[in-house]
Amino acid sequence: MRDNLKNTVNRRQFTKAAGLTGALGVTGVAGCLGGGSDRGGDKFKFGVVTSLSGDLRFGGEVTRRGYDLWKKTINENGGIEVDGSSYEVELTYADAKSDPSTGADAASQMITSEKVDAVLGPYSSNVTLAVAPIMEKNQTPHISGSAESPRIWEEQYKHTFGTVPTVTLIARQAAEEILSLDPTAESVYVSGVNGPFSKATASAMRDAAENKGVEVLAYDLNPSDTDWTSVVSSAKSEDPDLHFHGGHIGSHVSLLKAADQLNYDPNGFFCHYGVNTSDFKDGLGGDASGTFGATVWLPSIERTGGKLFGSAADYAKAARDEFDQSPDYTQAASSAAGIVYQQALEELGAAPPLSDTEQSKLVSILEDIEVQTFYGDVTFDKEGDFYHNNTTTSPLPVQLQGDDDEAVVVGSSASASEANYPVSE
Amino acid sequence: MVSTELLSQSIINGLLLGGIYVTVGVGFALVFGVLEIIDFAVGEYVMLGAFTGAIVAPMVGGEGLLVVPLAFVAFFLVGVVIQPFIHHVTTGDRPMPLLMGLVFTFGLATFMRGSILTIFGPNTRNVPTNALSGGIEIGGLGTFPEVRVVTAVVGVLSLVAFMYYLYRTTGGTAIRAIAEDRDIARLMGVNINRYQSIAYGVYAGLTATGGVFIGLIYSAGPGMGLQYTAFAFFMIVLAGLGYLPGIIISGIVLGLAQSLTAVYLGGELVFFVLFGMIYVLLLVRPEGLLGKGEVA
Amino acid sequence: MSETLLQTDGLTKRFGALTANDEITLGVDRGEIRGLIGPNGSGKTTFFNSLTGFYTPDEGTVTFDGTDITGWESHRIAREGVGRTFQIAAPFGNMTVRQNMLAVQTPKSVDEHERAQEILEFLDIDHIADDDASGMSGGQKKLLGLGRVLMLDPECILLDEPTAGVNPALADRILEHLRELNDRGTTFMIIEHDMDVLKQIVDTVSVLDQGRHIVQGTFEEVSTDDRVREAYLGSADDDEVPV
Amino acid sequence: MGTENDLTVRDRFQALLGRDDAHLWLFGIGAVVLAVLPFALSTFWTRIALGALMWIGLAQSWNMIGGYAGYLDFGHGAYFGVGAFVTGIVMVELELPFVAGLLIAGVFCAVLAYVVGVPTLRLSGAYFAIATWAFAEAIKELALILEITGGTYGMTFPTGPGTSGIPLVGWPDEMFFYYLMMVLTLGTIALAYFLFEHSEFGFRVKAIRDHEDAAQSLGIDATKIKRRVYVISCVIAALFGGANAYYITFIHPNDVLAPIITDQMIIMALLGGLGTIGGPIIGGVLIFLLNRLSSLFLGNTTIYLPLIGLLIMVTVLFAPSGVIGILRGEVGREDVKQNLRELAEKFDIL
Repeated sequence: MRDNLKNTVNRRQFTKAAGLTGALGVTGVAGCLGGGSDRGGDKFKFGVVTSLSGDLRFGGEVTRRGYDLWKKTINENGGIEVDGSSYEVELTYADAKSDPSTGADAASQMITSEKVDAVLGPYSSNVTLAVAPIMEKNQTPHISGSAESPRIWEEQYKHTFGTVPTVTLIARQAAEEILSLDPTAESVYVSGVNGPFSKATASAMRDAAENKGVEVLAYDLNPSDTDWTSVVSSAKSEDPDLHFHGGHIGSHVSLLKAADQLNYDPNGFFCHYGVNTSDFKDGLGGDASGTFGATVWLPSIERTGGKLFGSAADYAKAARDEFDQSPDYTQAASSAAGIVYQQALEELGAAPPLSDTEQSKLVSILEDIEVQTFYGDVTFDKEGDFYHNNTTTSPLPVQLQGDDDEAVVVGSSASASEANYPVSE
Repeated sequence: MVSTELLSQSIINGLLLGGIYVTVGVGFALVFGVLEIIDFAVGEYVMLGAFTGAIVAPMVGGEGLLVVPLAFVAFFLVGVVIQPFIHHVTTGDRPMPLLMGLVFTFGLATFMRGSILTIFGPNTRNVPTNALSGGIEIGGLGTFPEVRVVTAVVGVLSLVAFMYYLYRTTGGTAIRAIAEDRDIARLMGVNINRYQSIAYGVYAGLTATGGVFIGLIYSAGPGMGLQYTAFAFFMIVLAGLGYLPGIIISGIVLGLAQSLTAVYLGGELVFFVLFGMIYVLLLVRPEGLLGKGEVA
Repeated sequence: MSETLLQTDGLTKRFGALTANDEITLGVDRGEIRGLIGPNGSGKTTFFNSLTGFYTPDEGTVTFDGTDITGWESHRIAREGVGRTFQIAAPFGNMTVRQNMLAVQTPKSVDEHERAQEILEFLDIDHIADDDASGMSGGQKKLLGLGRVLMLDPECILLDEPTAGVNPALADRILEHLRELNDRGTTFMIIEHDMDVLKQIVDTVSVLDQGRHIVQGTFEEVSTDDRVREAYLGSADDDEVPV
Repeated sequence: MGTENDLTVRDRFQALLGRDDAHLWLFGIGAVVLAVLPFALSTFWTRIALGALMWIGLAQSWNMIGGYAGYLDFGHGAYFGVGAFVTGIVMVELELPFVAGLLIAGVFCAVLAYVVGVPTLRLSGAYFAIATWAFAEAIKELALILEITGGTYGMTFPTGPGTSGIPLVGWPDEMFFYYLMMVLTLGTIALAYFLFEHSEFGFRVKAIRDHEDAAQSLGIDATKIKRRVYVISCVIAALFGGANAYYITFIHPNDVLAPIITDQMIIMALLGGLGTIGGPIIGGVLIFLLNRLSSLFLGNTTIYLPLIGLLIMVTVLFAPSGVIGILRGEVGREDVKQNLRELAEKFDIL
């Protein structure tokens, strides 16, 4: 709540609102003025297309925090250094409203009207799939700190990159680890929301179980706003050892509440995405403890690098200071997307604004980039099903534990904590 | 659990889900039947009620149930103030009053939803309760989630209270007179403005109360209202427009169809079956499931 | 020339327990003007509605010019040659008088613009042909209602209170038009409460009471008939007793 | 009263609107301006202009059934979505060019609208509104579970040279789509004008809307005419759906079949002015620009959402015949005062 109040209309927006009124009805005139093309050369300008309203506003909000924090921190550190001079970073936002059509217009606005140097990507695969072709056409670099849907990388867009490994990898690897916990699960019930990301998640969970030779009792997809008591009742009658669920935070909350109401109690729930967000914990109001999740990053994690933020813990502190909430991996990956640009621009060595050829060069640099950050090592695949997706950062299973439902790493990794398993209340 | 228990559990789930829809449908049926307002904001009253629960409950010891009377009173007052506006746009010499009311309340709904999103952000919020958690298991039948049972009971009770008010009290008689014929009611000395405002206030209060319970069952979020708006519409046409007790039947039908489809045909099909069913039912029985509604 | 044009046989229409039209058997001869009277609620408008396809009769038949038209859709009956007007003469909004006329589904062979102009001239409302129809006076609206029906070139017209609420001068004009049309061969059946009006124009009168057809005859015959007096006196509306 | 010189701008405007050939003049000038507009605009503003054109056309298509025929179609957006998916299926599965997809989508939706129209148009008022709404929701759910629509993964359209099937069009760009929308929209407006304002068919449609019984008694086959209006308006929505899908290149049931598509058409037609030619044009432009530009330019706040809500409420309160009513001078200071007085009277609740 606090961070939203902080975002009340500032002066710049106000000017834009005033300009907007003028633009109404006289598109032509506004078009000639170019609406915001008055950019100077003293800053790197990034366009941020993300969904602050509509169905996917949860995640949109998280990505915004990630991008904002990167901008704030880098500007406090003097900006991006190119050939001995420093250039501050400027972000300009457009709300894609979880709507591909609005997202596509926003992308075009960023490129032709705002004349940004590069774009930070939208939240949700539907919007990404509408934005990416525009990046292709305009040859503008585009990194998304949140795009986890495998569909995006299958399209092989040359100008689109993603810092979060696709969910096919995250959910599968975490699921396999959770299935290896002792006592080993013999059966699993897989449910999910019938949405592009969620369905990919649920099917990755199912694949993981089948790989491990665990019986999959059901693979049950539902509309996101369904009443989850039906799923819970079916699952309860199947009596699985574990329940896996692919969806967004809202559906996790509804599912777990329904499970609580119907006394459905498997050895553990594994939900992805978002158990490590305060949205999820607040939504369940203290009943989140014991839930398994997957992540590629945690505040407590050790990573090799520390560009801009010294460590994961430093980043988490900065995030808490700024937003009064613990960051999750989407936020971290969004900040990391900024750091990747930072590194790439330093390598490029060109002052803003970037020309078309410089933008193309930036894309080539991104293809080969290797950045060590608080978030982990970032590189992008150059071929295959995960083309331009960062598959380097390794996924981990987590569990919410302790009084304040802190997410801790569980499973087989060296730093893993003991899992509360089978989960006792 | 054996499969007969899954069946009985699914029926329980369906009936209780129907109970949730009843809490939303009751007030809506009243404003439609009596005030002839098709209120697009109905789901937003649910959302506002749930939000009130999420924000006020932590201040009153974390007990969402304590918010119920407050929500009723607060939204009763809100409704009383909003009604004259709706009344104004749906009367007079305006063309297509039905549509005017619809669009006005569409604007109202957008305003409510947008305000909450802007002020409180997109997060899902918990509406806490200590009194109602978990479910009561009844051997052989299944589990009755406490909070859902209470919600369904409240839904049915408010319907009964409504019926009592409408048919046994002076105020109710006045409201029914208005529904019959505004001009005659006015001639009879009924202050129609007052009673219409009261009726709308009661609707807003009741729907927000339903929202607190829905918040207890699920959670509160700024975008939650839309689906309840849709369900409220479907509830009243299946009930038969203007026929209040039909609300129970349509709640049961919608709840059971949803629950049984999810368990026996597949979760993906739930809304396809539900909306398809509503469409077909409307074509074959426009006068409602019981055939007691009025056909326009 | 006493050939029957419009004939109902045992026409019955029920609404739940109420029988609004009870086995009405009634024939209208070609070229006559028939009055249809009866106390309020005696089923006159229901009878019109059953005749013209707005209600599907529960029993009985309607025959027009030798064709059984029972249960036909109303627009087909209209095209067959039975026109009607409504008690409340509402022009179609957002349209001019002429456009109101052109909305009528005329037979394909007719030049509708020419015909509309002729009718408007005949009814003396051609000077407002291109004005907004909603701005007309009550009497003009009645004339427009009549004009629209004439677009169909019907053999038979059913009129529901053609002069109600119209100032006497204009009412006389309407009657004049009806007579003229009748002279040209149009058959009429008219629901009318104003007995003075009726007296001037009708050839014969049919009386309905409580859904039944009780008497038929000339105006004089009917107005002295005991059953008719009883029907009117028995009802609350004693002011409507024919004199 | 008054001589030529005393005329205010509004009077002149009204005089212009009142002229018989004014509409044709306006249409002609508008078409010319639109045709040269993209040469003055950047790519982004061309996109915005083509979006506005599309919504004008969509609002007008709803206005045909909703405004002229008086049937509150709450499921009109279903045809926008079905048109999008049929176009996509033809292009992806049958590998035919866009033009073929669009034509097949039009024909498919004509048949669908006819089949749906027969039983649904028997309902009226709120029943028709809710039935069509349920129908549209069912269609959306169906698209989410079908294999051929890509289900919940959605559908990506083929792009690049040769996919359009229109000679001389290489890689379809914003210019191409702008002119495509322009042709569709101007076509829709012209069709609406000749069909509803200048033909007996249109008079009959209005007659049915205003007094269905009277219309029937005048030989008008209301069922048939309503069905025709429904089919025409649905096919137009389908054509826009197909064109938009090819333009966006990625479609998903939750986007192209979203209820908000229908809601927007209704709001645009109503706020502009129902049952008029100009209304949906004005409403479409205003609402689209307000919506789209605010989300793009005020991108890090959602304050514009409640403001749009307020705007809708205020318009309904003070300008019930829509913006076109304001232009016609129906919302003077006196009217507003009168409105406020009447509103105040209704607060007599104690």
